[in-house]
Amino acid sequence: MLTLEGVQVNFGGVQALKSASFSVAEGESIGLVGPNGAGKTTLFNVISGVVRPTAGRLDFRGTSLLKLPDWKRARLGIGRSFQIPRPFGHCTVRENLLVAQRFGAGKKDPKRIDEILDILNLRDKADRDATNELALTEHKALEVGKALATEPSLLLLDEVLAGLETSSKRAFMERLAAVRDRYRLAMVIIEHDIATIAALCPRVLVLNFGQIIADGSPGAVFRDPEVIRSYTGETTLAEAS
Amino acid sequence: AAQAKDFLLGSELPLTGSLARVGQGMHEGISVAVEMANKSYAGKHSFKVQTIDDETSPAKGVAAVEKLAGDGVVAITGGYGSNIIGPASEAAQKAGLVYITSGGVSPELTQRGYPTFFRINNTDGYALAMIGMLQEMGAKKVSIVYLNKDATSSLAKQVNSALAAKGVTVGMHEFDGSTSDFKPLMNKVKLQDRPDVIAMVGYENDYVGILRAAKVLKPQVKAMVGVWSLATAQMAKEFPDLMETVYGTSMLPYPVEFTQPEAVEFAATYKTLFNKDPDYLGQFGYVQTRLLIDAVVRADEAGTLAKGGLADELRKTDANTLIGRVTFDRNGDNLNFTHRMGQHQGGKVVLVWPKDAANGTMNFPAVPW
Amino acid sequence: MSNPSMNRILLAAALAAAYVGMPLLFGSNAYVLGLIVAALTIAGVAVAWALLGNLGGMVSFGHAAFFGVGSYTSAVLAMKLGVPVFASMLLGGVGAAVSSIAMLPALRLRGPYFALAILAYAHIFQILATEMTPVTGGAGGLLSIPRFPKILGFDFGEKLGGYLIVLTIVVLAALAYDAIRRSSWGLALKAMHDTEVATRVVGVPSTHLKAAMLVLSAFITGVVGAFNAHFISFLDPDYAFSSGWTVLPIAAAIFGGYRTVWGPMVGALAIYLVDQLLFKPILPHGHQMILGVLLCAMILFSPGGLMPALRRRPVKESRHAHA
Amino acid sequence: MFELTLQALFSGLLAGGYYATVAVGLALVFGTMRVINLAHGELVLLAAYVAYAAETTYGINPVMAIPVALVIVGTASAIVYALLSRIRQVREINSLILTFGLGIILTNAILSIWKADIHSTSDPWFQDSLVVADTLFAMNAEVASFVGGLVLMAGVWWWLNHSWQGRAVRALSSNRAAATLMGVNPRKIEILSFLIAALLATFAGFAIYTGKTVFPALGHVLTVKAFIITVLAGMGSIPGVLIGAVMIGVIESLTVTYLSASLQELAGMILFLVVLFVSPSGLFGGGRALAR
Amino acid sequence: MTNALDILALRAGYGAINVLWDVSLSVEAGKTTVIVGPNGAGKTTLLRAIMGLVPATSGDIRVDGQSRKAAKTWDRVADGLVMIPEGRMIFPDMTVEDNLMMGAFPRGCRKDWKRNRAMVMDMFPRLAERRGQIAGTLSGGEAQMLAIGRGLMEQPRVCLIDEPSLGLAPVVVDEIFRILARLRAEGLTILLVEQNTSRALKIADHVYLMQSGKVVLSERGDRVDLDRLHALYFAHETAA
Ligand SMILES: Nc1ncnc2c1ncn2[C@@H]1O[C@H](COP(=O)(O)OP(=O)(O)OP(=O)(O)O)[C@@H](O)[C@H]1O
Ligand SMILES: Nc1ncnc2c1ncn2[C@@H]1O[C@H](COP(=O)(O)OP(=O)(O)OP(=O)(O)O)[C@@H](O)[C@H]1O
Ligand SMILES: [Mg+2]
Ligand SMILES: [Mg+2]
Repeated sequence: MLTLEGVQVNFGGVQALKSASFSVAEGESIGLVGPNGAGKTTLFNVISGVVRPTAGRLDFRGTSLLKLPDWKRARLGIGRSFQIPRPFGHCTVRENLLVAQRFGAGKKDPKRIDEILDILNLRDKADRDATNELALTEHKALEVGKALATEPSLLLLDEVLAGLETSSKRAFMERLAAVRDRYRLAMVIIEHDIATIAALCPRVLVLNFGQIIADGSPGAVFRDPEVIRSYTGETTLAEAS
Repeated sequence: AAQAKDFLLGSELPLTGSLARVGQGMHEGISVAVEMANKSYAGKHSFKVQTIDDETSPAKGVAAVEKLAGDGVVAITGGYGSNIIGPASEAAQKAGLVYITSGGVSPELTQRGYPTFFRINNTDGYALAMIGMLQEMGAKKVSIVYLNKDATSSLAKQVNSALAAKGVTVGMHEFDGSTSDFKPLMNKVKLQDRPDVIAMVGYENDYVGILRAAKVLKPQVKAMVGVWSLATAQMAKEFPDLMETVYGTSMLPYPVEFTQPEAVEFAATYKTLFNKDPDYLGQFGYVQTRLLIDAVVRADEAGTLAKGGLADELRKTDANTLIGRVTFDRNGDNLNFTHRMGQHQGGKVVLVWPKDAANGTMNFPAVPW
Repeated sequence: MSNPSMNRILLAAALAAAYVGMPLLFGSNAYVLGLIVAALTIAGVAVAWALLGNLGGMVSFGHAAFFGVGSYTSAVLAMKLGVPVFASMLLGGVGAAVSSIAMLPALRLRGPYFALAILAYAHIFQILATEMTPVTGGAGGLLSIPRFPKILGFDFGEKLGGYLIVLTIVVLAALAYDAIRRSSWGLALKAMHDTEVATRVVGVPSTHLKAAMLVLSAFITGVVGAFNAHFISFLDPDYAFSSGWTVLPIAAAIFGGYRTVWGPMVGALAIYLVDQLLFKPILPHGHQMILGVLLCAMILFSPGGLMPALRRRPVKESRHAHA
Repeated sequence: MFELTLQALFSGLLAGGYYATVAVGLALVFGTMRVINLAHGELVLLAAYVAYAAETTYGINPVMAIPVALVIVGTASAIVYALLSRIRQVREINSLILTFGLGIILTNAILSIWKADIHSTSDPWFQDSLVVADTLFAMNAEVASFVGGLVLMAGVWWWLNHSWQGRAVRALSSNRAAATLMGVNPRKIEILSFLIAALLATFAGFAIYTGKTVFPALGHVLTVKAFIITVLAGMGSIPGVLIGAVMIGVIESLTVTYLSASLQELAGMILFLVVLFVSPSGLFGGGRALAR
Repeated sequence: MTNALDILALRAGYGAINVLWDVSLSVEAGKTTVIVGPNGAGKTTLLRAIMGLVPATSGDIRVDGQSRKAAKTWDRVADGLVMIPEGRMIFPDMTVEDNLMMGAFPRGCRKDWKRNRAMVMDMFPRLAERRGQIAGTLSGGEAQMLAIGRGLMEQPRVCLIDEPSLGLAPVVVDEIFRILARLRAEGLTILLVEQNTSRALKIADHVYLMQSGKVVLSERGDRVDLDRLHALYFAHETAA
């Protein structure tokens, strides 16, 4: 459904993405990992149209995204979360979701909002001011909520599980998987906790210095010496999970 | 049928905002007129003036007139700036009140032909004085530096065409109110026009800017000539060495030396009230108000005041005043208004044009540097 | 705030008072009526400004631009082409809206950058109006602009007629403001304030929304400007584009509470009338100083403006205080 | 022609320096508190009038009057800060009205104390001409304030970029809570920058009183000019202020020379817009508030 | 053995919302104290309250036995309290270098900022590469490194660290815990909030478990065992 070819991004001197090429199939879940500053978030920014690539091709369901503005891409069904949460100014949690739904890709079914609030257990916080009355993890949950509310077919999640403590992380994962399967979402998820990745995604991409250095099943990828050297270090999949 | 009455005059003026200075100047003249009228009609009548600040805003000018009308004033004296006088005098016309002014010289005002509108001065008067002066100097090349406001630009254009008709080569240089550094402009005049006289049409701070620029660049000219608010006591005091030998319109010399007794009393009263010498604003304010008061008394004696006879009485006016002879035409304009020119000489303002009004000889050619 | 039905009743009462009570009270007093009209003129611009500032999140320092363009467009159409005054007034609004299209590039700018870009436009338009003498009459401006006509014997050219016209303009503007605010557009606009990108990636065409707000705000301001031109029947560049048409409405809007629908209107009436009717007679010269003090006091003691102060401020606000 | 151009550039440079001195105080305060002090122009004007009062009533030379003015303007500025710091909600907007109100108060105070007449120094030295290679002309006053202004601005720039407090000022405007976590006492730093702004305003007042003319309505004009230049610079950037101001000054004087003096403001405004559309956060904005 | 920090029956929250309900705990000088607990338990709020970023409504905060409940944040910093905040409160529009310099702002730290900066730079080579970059454009992990580095520039006496491993690649996380271990060995007093329980416990002298605004478990580091801890977590999960 999504294909990137030789995508490249430069910020002045810094080359955030050298040449990233890969594709996502309908309904596929991919884990995207890599050292800090490897270019993962930038990759999301390119796909969602926040950043224009300096070179490369970018197709979604056969149409090129490059000319489309970010908001049109959202309406095509690309939903994303921000690593550093960006709640809507002085709106309540519910209003955040409402905006996302009204302008998003989907058929705007009001029940879905409450559904999402439950999934992310934000029910009791639904009427809080989202900008400055939430804990960090709640902000991250809301990020997922906004992405889901647009009723996307491709979901891009950037470190939304970071900071969750082990048990609720597991719970959250399960709910996420459930949503994914219910709506048959394709999903690319950035996460530094390799156990989570392994549990959620049959396929893992490793990004380093703006290039994909490994692509395959978690088991294979996390045994790759290059990946271990540059990324996982001492933590092995076995002990992490 | 005239027993003792006290009359309430109305006055609508900019006492704050960008025109505050001139507004306050005219207001001083008005107060002097009332003061003197109360003396001369003592026992018979007394006069009071109710002043409302229009804050240099047309809308508030209109509001002021309506308020005054509501408070039952017999007529309105004052007004500054054609763009405020316009709507304000229209409101007066609606309310059937006489509106007399000297603060707006634009011709449109009188062209409206309102029966209640009177004005003792006009652009022509200023233009005539400036042109006459330049003629007498025998200027062959003149550069006119003028502000792009209504009054200033129309005056400048009038002077321009008149001079051009007389075969004088004229360079026109328009500037806008935000100009604070006149050197580039003056340099153009100096290097390109090379005039023998520079004529300035603007307001105090423009003059100061222009003269300072000239003083720095020292163009080869024989004289610096301006119009209103230049040949004044105020300027002579504030900028003595900058003003030396500069010309400007002025009705009275400074320090005032008088021939008519009225003028003497005027100056004295002015001194007692405001402890300074009268300037042109004061004079015009005084004259317009005095004419009004006299007309009011005449109308009252004729018993036509209540019946709106004031306008007719005023139109009958034919007086020799501080600013020369005043009569009003059908539109309320004073056609025999001609200004006089004064020159700053050693901290004084000497009247040098026209001959019959002159109280000194002009120092020509001469410049402040 | 509490219950909507209550509010609706209040609104109806207020409107009745405005349309019937006022004329009965002051119909004969040209002075007071004139002041009220002037206040409402400012109110109109204030509403337009608040609409752009509160909904669009764009603080403009140049609404004089729209006011001026509106008034000149209408005046020129009526004088030179003899367009009926009511029609030309609306066209004045259209003119302002069109001129705002020239400002669309400014939508890329944020905060003060936007505010001053609009101010720059205002200056530019003013200078153009001064220089384009054949059309605008240059610095001399336009005198005796046609007034509003008599309709069925009622003379809209008179004070009372003017009052009814401007009142209607302002009320309609406020209602439009309210309608948009309640719509999902309003919600999206509110969401945009802090993080525009975040709203774009959920499908909000933020630039389009902002553009729409700018054009609407310009239209309203233009109509008000046009009204003023025909009411006072005179124009010149300094007056039509005077910074007063920007500054007073902003002060009024914030004073009244620019985050509320009726705040700007209440604010305009309050500061203008209190200043002119109360302070001016007491202190003919220093009264503006009192106005200044009043503004400062309001900001310090009821930052939300007059409206929130009138109706007890909702709890939420006070919590923001710490944020 | 060539002579004209040279003088135009020279005048433009000096005018730019003058604009910059007026603007830099505003820029500093914005950089510190993200607050636009609409009373800045009035503070400048106040300083000018103090210099006037000192000269006319006590015959003190304007230069000597600077310290006196500094005390008065400093106090005024401190009061402005004291009030501003009491604003909790939506500072950006509310501070506008507060400072606007203070501006009105100041203007009217000045009007009622000193009346509406125009004033300027009577000390001849300031008006005497300074001629370079008999092609470049200027008033002593202009050159003096240009040099003085330059020195002041350089000082402020250094202070912001290389002193601990300067860095704290920037940190504060960048993330207030984080700054307190670094041991920064916001009030101390903010009041400091307001006092420095007062110093700059005082000097600007001196420049105006000696090189131009002062009258009560001027304050508002100054504020607008300062504001425009601050924005053109990119909020808070000191070199930006200088460069932006000079750009405006030069474009204005060139317009006067080759087109018409009535179009100079138009030219300035168009330049302003062009710059903003090319770089939406001003010359040196780019997030980098205050820094270089 | 005195305590560097004593929290007594502390209540704090955000305006109408109260978060901490009579929290009491103490941090022994020179030791590493770890606070674990489910999300929303109030850990961050507690640290904020200790720094004075969140007002304490009741209870007391004592530094070396003296009550500092009323003290302003910057005065507490002067006491040697340093917080490395969660969610990277960096100075977004200053350069990486200036961010670090700000760390050295407290009077005591200014003189040897050069040495400290060098230390931080070789702790996180990535920051050295990026010293000229505007911090706001750093990647999530880089920003986190910057926050930690900046905190260390403050030469803390008592160091409050909120989820340092958040958003960092495993290799870097290893590095972080190595650093923490070293600091602990050097005798720095640390109050650590961390979700990576297993790892945090390895360096803990004392452990507190917080749940919905209360301390529900307090134990010496070597005594706690993970399973019991997680059991308690789940108790919370089901309760909620
Ligand atoms: N606007 C910018 N200017 C300069 N450099 C930038 C900019 N934006 C990102 N970078 C650099 O590009 C690199 C990639 O950033 P990115 O956010 O994609 O990393 P990441 O893979 O998401 O890392 P992390 O896992 O820490 O979030 C980083 O080194 C960052 O410093
Ligand atoms: N600024 C705020 N205003 C109101 N409530 C807040 C605010 N910040 C946090 N809260 C609430 O306080 C509670 C505790 O928040 P806190 O951030 O202390 O939790 P935490 O233990 O740090 O959780 P996490 O593991 O997600 O960091 C949460 O329920 C949250 O909703
Ligand atoms: Mg990232
Ligand atoms: Mg936390």
